[in-house]
Amino acid sequence: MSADLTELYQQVILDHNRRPRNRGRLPTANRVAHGDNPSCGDQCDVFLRLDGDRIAEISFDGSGCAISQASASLMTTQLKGKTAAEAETLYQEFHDIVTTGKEPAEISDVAAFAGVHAFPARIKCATLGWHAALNALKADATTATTESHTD
Amino acid sequence: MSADLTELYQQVILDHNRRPRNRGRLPTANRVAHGDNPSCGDQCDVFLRLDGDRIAEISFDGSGCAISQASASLMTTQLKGKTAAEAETLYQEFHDIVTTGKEPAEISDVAAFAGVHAFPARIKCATLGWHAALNALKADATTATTESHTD
Amino acid sequence: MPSWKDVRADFPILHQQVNGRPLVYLDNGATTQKPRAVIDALVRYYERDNSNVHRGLHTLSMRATDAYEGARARVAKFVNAADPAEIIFTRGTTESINLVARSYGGKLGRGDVILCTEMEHHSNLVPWQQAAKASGATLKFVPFIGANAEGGLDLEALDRLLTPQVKVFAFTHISNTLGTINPVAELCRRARAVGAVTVIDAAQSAGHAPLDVRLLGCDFLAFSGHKMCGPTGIGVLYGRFALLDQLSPDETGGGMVVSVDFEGAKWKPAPERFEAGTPNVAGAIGLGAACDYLDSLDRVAIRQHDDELARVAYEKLATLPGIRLIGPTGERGGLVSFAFEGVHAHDVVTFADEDGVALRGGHHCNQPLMRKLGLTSTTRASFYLYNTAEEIDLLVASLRRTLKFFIG
Amino acid sequence: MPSWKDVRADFPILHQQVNGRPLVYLDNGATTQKPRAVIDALVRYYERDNSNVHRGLHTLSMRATDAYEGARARVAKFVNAADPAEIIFTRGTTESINLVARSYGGKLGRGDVILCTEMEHHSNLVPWQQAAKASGATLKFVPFIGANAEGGLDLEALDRLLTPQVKVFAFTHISNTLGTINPVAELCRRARAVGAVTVIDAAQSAGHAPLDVRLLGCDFLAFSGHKMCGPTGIGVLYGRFALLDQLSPDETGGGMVVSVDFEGAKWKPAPERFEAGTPNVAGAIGLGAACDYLDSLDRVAIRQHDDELARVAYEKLATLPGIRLIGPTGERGGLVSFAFEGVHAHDVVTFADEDGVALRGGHHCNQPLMRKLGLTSTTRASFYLYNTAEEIDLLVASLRRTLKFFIG
Ligand SMILES: Cc1ncc(COP(=O)(O)O)c(C=O)c1O
Ligand SMILES: Cc1ncc(COP(=O)(O)O)c(C=O)c1O
Repeated sequence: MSADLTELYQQVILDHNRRPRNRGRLPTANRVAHGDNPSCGDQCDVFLRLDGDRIAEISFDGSGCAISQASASLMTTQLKGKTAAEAETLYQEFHDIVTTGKEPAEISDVAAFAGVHAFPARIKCATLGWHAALNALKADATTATTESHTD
Repeated sequence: MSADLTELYQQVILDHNRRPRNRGRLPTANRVAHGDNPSCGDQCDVFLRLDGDRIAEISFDGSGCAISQASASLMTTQLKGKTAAEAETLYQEFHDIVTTGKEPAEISDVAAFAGVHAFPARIKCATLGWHAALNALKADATTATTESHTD
Repeated sequence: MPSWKDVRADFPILHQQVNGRPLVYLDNGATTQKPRAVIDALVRYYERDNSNVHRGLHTLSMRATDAYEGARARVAKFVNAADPAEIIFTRGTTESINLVARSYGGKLGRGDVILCTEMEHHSNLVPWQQAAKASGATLKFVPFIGANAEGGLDLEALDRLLTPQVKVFAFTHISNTLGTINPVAELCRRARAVGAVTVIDAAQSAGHAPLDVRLLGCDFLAFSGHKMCGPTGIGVLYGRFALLDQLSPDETGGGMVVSVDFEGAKWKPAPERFEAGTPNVAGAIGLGAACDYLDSLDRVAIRQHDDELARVAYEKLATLPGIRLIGPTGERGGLVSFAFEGVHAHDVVTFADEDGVALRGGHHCNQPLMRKLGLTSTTRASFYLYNTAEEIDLLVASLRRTLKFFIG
Repeated sequence: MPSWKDVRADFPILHQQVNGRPLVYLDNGATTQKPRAVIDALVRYYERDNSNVHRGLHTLSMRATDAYEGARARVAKFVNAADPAEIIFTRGTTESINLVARSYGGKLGRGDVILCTEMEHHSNLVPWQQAAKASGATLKFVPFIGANAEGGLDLEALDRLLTPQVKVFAFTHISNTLGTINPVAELCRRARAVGAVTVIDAAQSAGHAPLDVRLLGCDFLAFSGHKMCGPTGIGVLYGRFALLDQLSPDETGGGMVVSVDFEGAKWKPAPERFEAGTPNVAGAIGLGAACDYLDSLDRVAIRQHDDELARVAYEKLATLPGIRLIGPTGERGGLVSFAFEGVHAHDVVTFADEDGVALRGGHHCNQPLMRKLGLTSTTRASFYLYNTAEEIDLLVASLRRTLKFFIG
């Protein structure tokens, strides 16, 4: 049934989980959104300082499994400095990786998430932080739940 | 499963069904009650003229299967002239007959209903008119449903 | 075209004697029998995959969730819904209608009108009476035409009744007492023109004919698994997503909330919002198997088969002395209701049972309709894919015997 | 004393491999597995007796009705109810509680108090939030004692909270997250003293211990078939008859009315008044078979077995580094919840699954409780009659592996 767990818990993921980047509440944030994964209780707040259309600063806070924490951490490193449109594109790429397992053309840390596709129940974990970030960009302070999005 | 139907549809029952006694609305009634058998839609109104504690006149009206119509018809012939207490006793006897199949000690037309006990689904039919009559005696104009009584 | 004789072999229950005679099951309007494939799906689930759904991350729970959500997708396909999220699993038609009547009914108020028809089953009538009482809305009824309701719904009256005040129009697809097939697409079209939300009671049609919610253009549609070869305790409410999304939940509790604190809760979107607590997982999976089974036979063929049996039955029954046949004289769903002068339905059913023939007698949860027809009960023979023309002959022979006994 | 090894042979699902390892099913708090006897009862019903109930007069319908009402009587005996009419069949605990919260909730008003506890499952919390909102009543909570809720309910606080304004006191028998066994008879006694109606959530106790509603002295009691070896989609609301008899129906439709006209309807008495539409007939019969099965093993023995496993598990788990064990340190129901410093429940469950061990991780529909404990999720191992001491060793070994992977 399940593939080998080392496929899922790759070194990059374990590293981000142990030492999350950009973790905490951003004092200068002018956008914030909250994400919930109701099936397991994972939560993720994403804080942005938008400078015009560009993400000048970003952080996340919350609690959840290794996959969701690592994904949120990596997401912050990916989105910093990007425009809303660029963020949307990056999310699409990430979504493709975790749902199909196809690794991206360019070498990138997000490739570590390709193993998720073999564990469909964990796709929601991997996308929780991204959903919250996109919602924050839309200045939409409503909760992002992974259940109301089609992953 | 079912006993022979001629046990159920005895001659006395067919006769009462074809030529019901005391059928119609009693114009002089001072008591009336309505009975329903919700499982099959049978209905029975019983009209009484009580003279003190005694049933001076009685009639029934309604629609239903041969068992319920014959039973109501026979019931009117049994209760006419009886006191409320006597009526209650007669009902108990009748109830014993239809639930156990034991024929009464004295020769009586009600013995024809002994076959009902082999058709438990029809016990409600056989007692519908009786329930309405007892409710009418209690000056209780509420509907008698066979479902709210333990048959 | 399926071989209807082979179909009988799929249903274990049919191969038994009742009162010493081969069972002739003609009570399909009440509930249908289950093919081996549906029974096996239940057994397989309990023997291999049983687990709670949604909240689990272990293998069995993922399998159970996939099977349950797979059943939802299967049912969505069965009625051609645009999205599996439009399929809510309930206990049956009655609960489905209660759900709409309460959730959508909560949006109604004084001055609003709920429109039903005079031929509704109690389950598509009493919930609307309750909704009207709770909201102050008025309940009105589209009448039917003819002393035996042979003329169907009065569509001219409908036009007068369908005012902009009408917020809900709830009607049956096929009448369980009359056999009338209502022009549901047309009814939806007219309702839409005044902005009324439509609720179709498809209890008698879901297992008997192709059903396409987008072709019908309805907003809600309700049906029961047990009337279409599925298990008991499972049914469906289809709801157009844009509408569902606006509705408050009906029952509340585990599984339908995003977050809860001591003060209050936030709801998940549809369909979860409407499925509080552990659902009937095995029931949903069995219903999915029933959809597969019916589609493997082809629902167009099933409709032809059932309707043809009803036509033959209608013709043969019409030759019986003192019979009154109810409902349409021409096209009808797979059932026939009738009443005899001088012999009560209850007695007819008892005699038929002695001959192994299972019929239903009574008001069929249609008391107001019965009263308008001047009846308190009818006898009903209702057909399904495993019934045969020979069984109709057995029915007619049994009825002749009954008439002979009571009338001579 | 049953031979617990033989008991495993009764459950077909247990004899399979998951991820190449023998299945160790420790998610019984979510749902239990089904013995052959229950599966067979379903098959037998569909193969021999299936028919609609109550409204039928033919042989199959009488058989189905007898079997359905027989199941009601069986369940009445299972909880020692005075009368089968006190047993209402529902989909499960959640629906049972919704039914009381709406029907009894309809009698509440401003100034009234609904009392719950801080350890309630969402299904015994959100329906009361809704009832409070609808009626204007106030919802209050009995707190628990201790940073890990190890002290159980605060009975002194209860005495202060149980004022004559309290109209309903709803509480769980066994907490599905903590394993706490509440002193329910005592809670009922105190509630009765102020005239409050009691509602017991017996979801986690019904299949695990003897249950006697008259000994407990409760007014309502709710449980689910699927958590006690029974089928999915069936549950029970027990209600004291004198109270049930005063309640308005919840859902309406066919089968629960005495008479209906276009204007309104008259209700049947309990239990029919609360069972609108075709019920889950097979489900009820399967639940009756589950009662037979559990009583054949003896519920006192089951309780000892489950609680002993939980005791052993608690002791062995306590030796793991960085573990935080939740709930009572002494007597507890057959489950243990725990959290690790630095490893999330989600990851624990995924690793355990690779070892064939089925656990649950999350908030267990207990978010407010979790929040008070300062947690967002725990891992839960919950035991039942087919679990063994060896399985606990497999659990502990799996957890050690997980800790090694994440913590080193
Ligand atoms: C037309 C119609 N509507 C509603 C129902 C109610 O269905 P259920 O009892 O499965 O809820 C029935 C079946 O009895 C029916 O025939
Ligand atoms: C304590 C408790 N109450 C209520 C429920 C809800 O039961 P169900 O989902 O069967 O309705 C559960 C089970 O999840 C439970 O553990």
